[in-house]
Amino acid sequence: MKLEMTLKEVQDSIIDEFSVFDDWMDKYNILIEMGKELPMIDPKFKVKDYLIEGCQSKVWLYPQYDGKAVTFTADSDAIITRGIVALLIRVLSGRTTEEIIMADLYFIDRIGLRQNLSPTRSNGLLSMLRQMKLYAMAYKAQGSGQSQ
Amino acid sequence: MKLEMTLKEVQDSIIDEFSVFDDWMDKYNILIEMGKELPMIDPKFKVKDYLIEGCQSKVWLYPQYDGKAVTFTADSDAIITRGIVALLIRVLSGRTTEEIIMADLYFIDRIGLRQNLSPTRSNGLLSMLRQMKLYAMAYKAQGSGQSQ
Amino acid sequence: MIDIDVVRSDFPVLHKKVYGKPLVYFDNGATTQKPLCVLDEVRKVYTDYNGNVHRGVHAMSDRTSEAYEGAREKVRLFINAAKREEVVFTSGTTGSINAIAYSFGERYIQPGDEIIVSEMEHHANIVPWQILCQRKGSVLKVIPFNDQGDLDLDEYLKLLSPRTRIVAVTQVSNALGTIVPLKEIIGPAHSMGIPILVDGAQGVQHGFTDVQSLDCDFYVFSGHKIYGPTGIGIMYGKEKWLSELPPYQGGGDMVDRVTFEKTTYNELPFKFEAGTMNYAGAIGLGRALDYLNELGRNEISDREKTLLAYATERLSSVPGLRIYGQSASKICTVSFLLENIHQYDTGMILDKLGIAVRTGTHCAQPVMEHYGIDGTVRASLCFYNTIEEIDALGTGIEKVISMFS
Amino acid sequence: MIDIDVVRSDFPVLHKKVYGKPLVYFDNGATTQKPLCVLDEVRKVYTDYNGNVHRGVHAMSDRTSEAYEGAREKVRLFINAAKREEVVFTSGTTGSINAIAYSFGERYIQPGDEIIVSEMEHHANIVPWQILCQRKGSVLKVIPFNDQGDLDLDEYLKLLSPRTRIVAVTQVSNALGTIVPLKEIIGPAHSMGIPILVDGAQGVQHGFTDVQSLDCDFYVFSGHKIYGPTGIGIMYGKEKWLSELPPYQGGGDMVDRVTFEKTTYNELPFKFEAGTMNYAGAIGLGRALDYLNELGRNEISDREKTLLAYATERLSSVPGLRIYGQSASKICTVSFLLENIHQYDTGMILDKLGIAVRTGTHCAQPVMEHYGIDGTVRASLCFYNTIEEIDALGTGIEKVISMFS
Ligand SMILES: Cc1ncc(COP(=O)(O)O)c(C=O)c1O
Ligand SMILES: Cc1ncc(COP(=O)(O)O)c(C=O)c1O
Repeated sequence: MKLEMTLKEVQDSIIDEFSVFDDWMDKYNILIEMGKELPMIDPKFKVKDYLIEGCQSKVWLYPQYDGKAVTFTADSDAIITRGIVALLIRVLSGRTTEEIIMADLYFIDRIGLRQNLSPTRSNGLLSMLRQMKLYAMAYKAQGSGQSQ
Repeated sequence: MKLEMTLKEVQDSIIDEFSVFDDWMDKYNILIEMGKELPMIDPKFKVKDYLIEGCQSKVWLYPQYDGKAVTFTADSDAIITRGIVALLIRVLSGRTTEEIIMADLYFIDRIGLRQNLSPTRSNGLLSMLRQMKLYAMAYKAQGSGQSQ
Repeated sequence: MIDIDVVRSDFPVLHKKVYGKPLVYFDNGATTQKPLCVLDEVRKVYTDYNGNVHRGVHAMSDRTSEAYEGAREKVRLFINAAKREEVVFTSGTTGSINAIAYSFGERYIQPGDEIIVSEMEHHANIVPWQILCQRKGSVLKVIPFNDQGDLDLDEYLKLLSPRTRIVAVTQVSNALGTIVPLKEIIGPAHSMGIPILVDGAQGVQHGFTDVQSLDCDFYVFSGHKIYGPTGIGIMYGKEKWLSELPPYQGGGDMVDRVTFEKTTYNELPFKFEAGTMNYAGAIGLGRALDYLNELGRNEISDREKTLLAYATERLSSVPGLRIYGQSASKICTVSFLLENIHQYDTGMILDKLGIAVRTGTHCAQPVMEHYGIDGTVRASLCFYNTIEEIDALGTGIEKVISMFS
Repeated sequence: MIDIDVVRSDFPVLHKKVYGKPLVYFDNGATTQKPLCVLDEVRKVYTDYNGNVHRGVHAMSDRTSEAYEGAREKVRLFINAAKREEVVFTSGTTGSINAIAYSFGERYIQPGDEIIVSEMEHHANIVPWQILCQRKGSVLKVIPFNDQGDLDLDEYLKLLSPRTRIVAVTQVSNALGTIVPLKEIIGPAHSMGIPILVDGAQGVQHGFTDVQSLDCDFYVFSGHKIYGPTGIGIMYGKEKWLSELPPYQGGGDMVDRVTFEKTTYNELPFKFEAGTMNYAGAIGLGRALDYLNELGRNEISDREKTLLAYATERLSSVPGLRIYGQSASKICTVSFLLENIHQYDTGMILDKLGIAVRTGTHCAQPVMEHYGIDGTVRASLCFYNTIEEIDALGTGIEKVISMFS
């Protein structure tokens, strides 16, 4: 799978989309819209194995690897969280393990979601991001293991 | 033993003696003088049984009871403490158990030694006073025990 | 009567804006705001006389010790403890309960002994007892509550047994707001000689606690939830217990003599105050209690009752809103969920409207399990909140509903 | 170079008078004074954004959490810990050592096992181990020191045995001022696989502590002795230890899931931070560390060396004055006695001259026993003290001698 936009381009386009709103309520309205539109995860993956710990709301994240790129599907019981998940998927899904591992997600700060990144327990964003990177690392290790 | 002054009179005379000095150093100089003059306790009573706990300096206090009045002799390894002990003895020694138990030693506050009365561990004054009252209570209980 | 404008001017933080909106602070159950007099008092400790307590012969140490012991006396009076020896400063409710669970456990708990807590406890009054049970092989028994949010006292009586060593219950449920009928818990236990620990973290700030008339054996609370600073708490214990219990922590000032062969302990309350205490925090807490007395504890209680009644009425009028905790006897905390809207979504949007509520399990997961839910939205009010703020919450909730439907 | 007038203006309390005399504060070993920036920072927490850490989805909780975690990062950098997970906030040194003694003991200590401390420890680093020994049937071994005030390292090597489970030593003796050669303690223990706890209460504020280069396993200190508020302290532990140890206290936020059947714990460092932490204190401590960095840690250390040299020289010139603790490697603390004058008498008179020193055993009774004395007078200086203040102490001591002779 070849993505049309670079990591930078997709982040910049998200920043653009959010930048038209000064008001927090409007920003959350888009998040809610994004959350509603997130393609559902296959219900059979909504199980403990794919549940991410450390979120106030439940998040299930299911990764797939075709040897080149990692794709993610996900779901959450809270809609705003689904919106955040949708953003992360839009940015990271379909990228190479290398890209995911190295990704610097500056858009989070720029659209005003930084508060969700502090190392506290009620936040889900950091746990999700960490989990995505962990999957990428695992696939990469697998890959290099196979090639030995 | 009949004392010439009431508890009030002796306290007031101490307050008078201290009132001529505004300066703390002068007050402590009298305490030191009083400490030097304190009649020594019989060395055989300078033992653990008569040691008062909870003082930064060691204080030994020896009580005697003749059925009417309690007399105290005492010593300390620190001279200022001896001075304070001397004051307490001047006020309380030779009084009845009742007088000692009920004594309100307002002179302590008035001559500026109140800081020594806070319920902290480094203070000796409170422990000494408590111990004197405890002895008086014990003698009183003994007395009423005998008269039954 | 409380003059609300005057009172609110004592709390500068209440006038802040959040996301450009006036702050509505409804998370008082998590921590309360501090009046200026408390902040001034703490600052004064450090700018005027700070010296380590109990440790010097110098004037600054003396003055600090005096202020610290003065704070202890204020706490004693506030909860009407019989003696200052019974009032121990700790780091908070959690520190107090852990200390009691440890010390009581070391002294009295044998394998097979039973400890009773309730289903509506905060984790702070569950986990220390679980740790003790694990260490000593004792067993935890749980008083259930009904859907309205009241403890089942009949079940409680059945749990009491000759193996019961202590009952640890909350005064007020932080998740449901229920005020527990403590006398009905304490009486039956005492008639069997069983001591009671009361977790006052959510109770002490809302009304009158008289430990002597309650006759509880231990009572604990946190300074930061009663308008005082963080890092200070209280462990009240009857002298007969505290003098029996071994110390929880070792260190400076809690000892009488230390040699490598044998160490003897200091008298109460110092036996339980190892090391340098948070004396500035204690002095600040003392000032907070003064403040409450100055406002009037009756006045505070009356105002909070009015707020509860109004909040309950206003929120009940919102379609699809369910209140968790409907006991007849409650503090002014309202826990709720909106139909088909996750508590986190509700909280996030209210936050963006400037309204601070707490969402989640409120460190009371067994309460959530009872109802089969993941969490609630909790609005916990106190005397400095207003009717207008409750209206803002109502409007905010309606906005949430419109956004997610 | 430190501009002493500027520095002193940061500490308003230093300009106070005591009994009408200018204050000379030489009790920094007991607790240090706080710069205004620390007081301002703590006040700002409460006036600007206070919300309970980690517990809400609302802006105030977020901002407080951010400041709290920012303080953790400042501590991490100050002691050069490898990871933030290794930096745990506690109530103070005493709290930290008790936590480690308990948790380490539960996990690793069996009857007959040995724990090594030194003869110059503060009670905070003796009593928790004695309590552990009593609970677990283990044995306390003691590294002696010589009359100069240096640990006997040959004896130390003889104490190390296959039964040794941990060595707990101070970085600096609070009673003698000795700086302990930690590398010579840590090397031999590590070569036998034995972990080391370093009590940094008197060390961290006087120089550079790099826990990675020291390679100690645990490092603890108190905020109030390093220009921060009371009620906050640090427990550093290597991740490999902290992840193995069971939690010390149970409560909110240190758990992952709580049910009455089974409770699982949160990740590091939260596993060791039960309940509401003293977050305002932590944020204040962070600001204190900033302040020290702004002054320059080299500059502070240089100034303190100058003060020590001058104080030692000045006091040595007083006839009949004996200094206890004459190690070649010392912080700027001078413990002494005057011939035939009780330390309490000396301290009381110095106090009336406005000079705050500490008298007594300094919570280090074994040190006093070593010399066969009841206590000493201790002048503990720090960077904000001056040569003139040392002169005032010298003159004061001469006055004491004249009064008691
Ligand atoms: C070497 C040493 N360890 C531990 C402590 C105890 O510190 P805290 O009282 O702050 O817990 C002190 C403080 O006096 C100390 O000097
Ligand atoms: C009922 C109850 N108990 C205990 C606690 C714990 O208090 P702290 O976190 O101050 O130790 C709380 C605070 O949330 C509470 O509500």
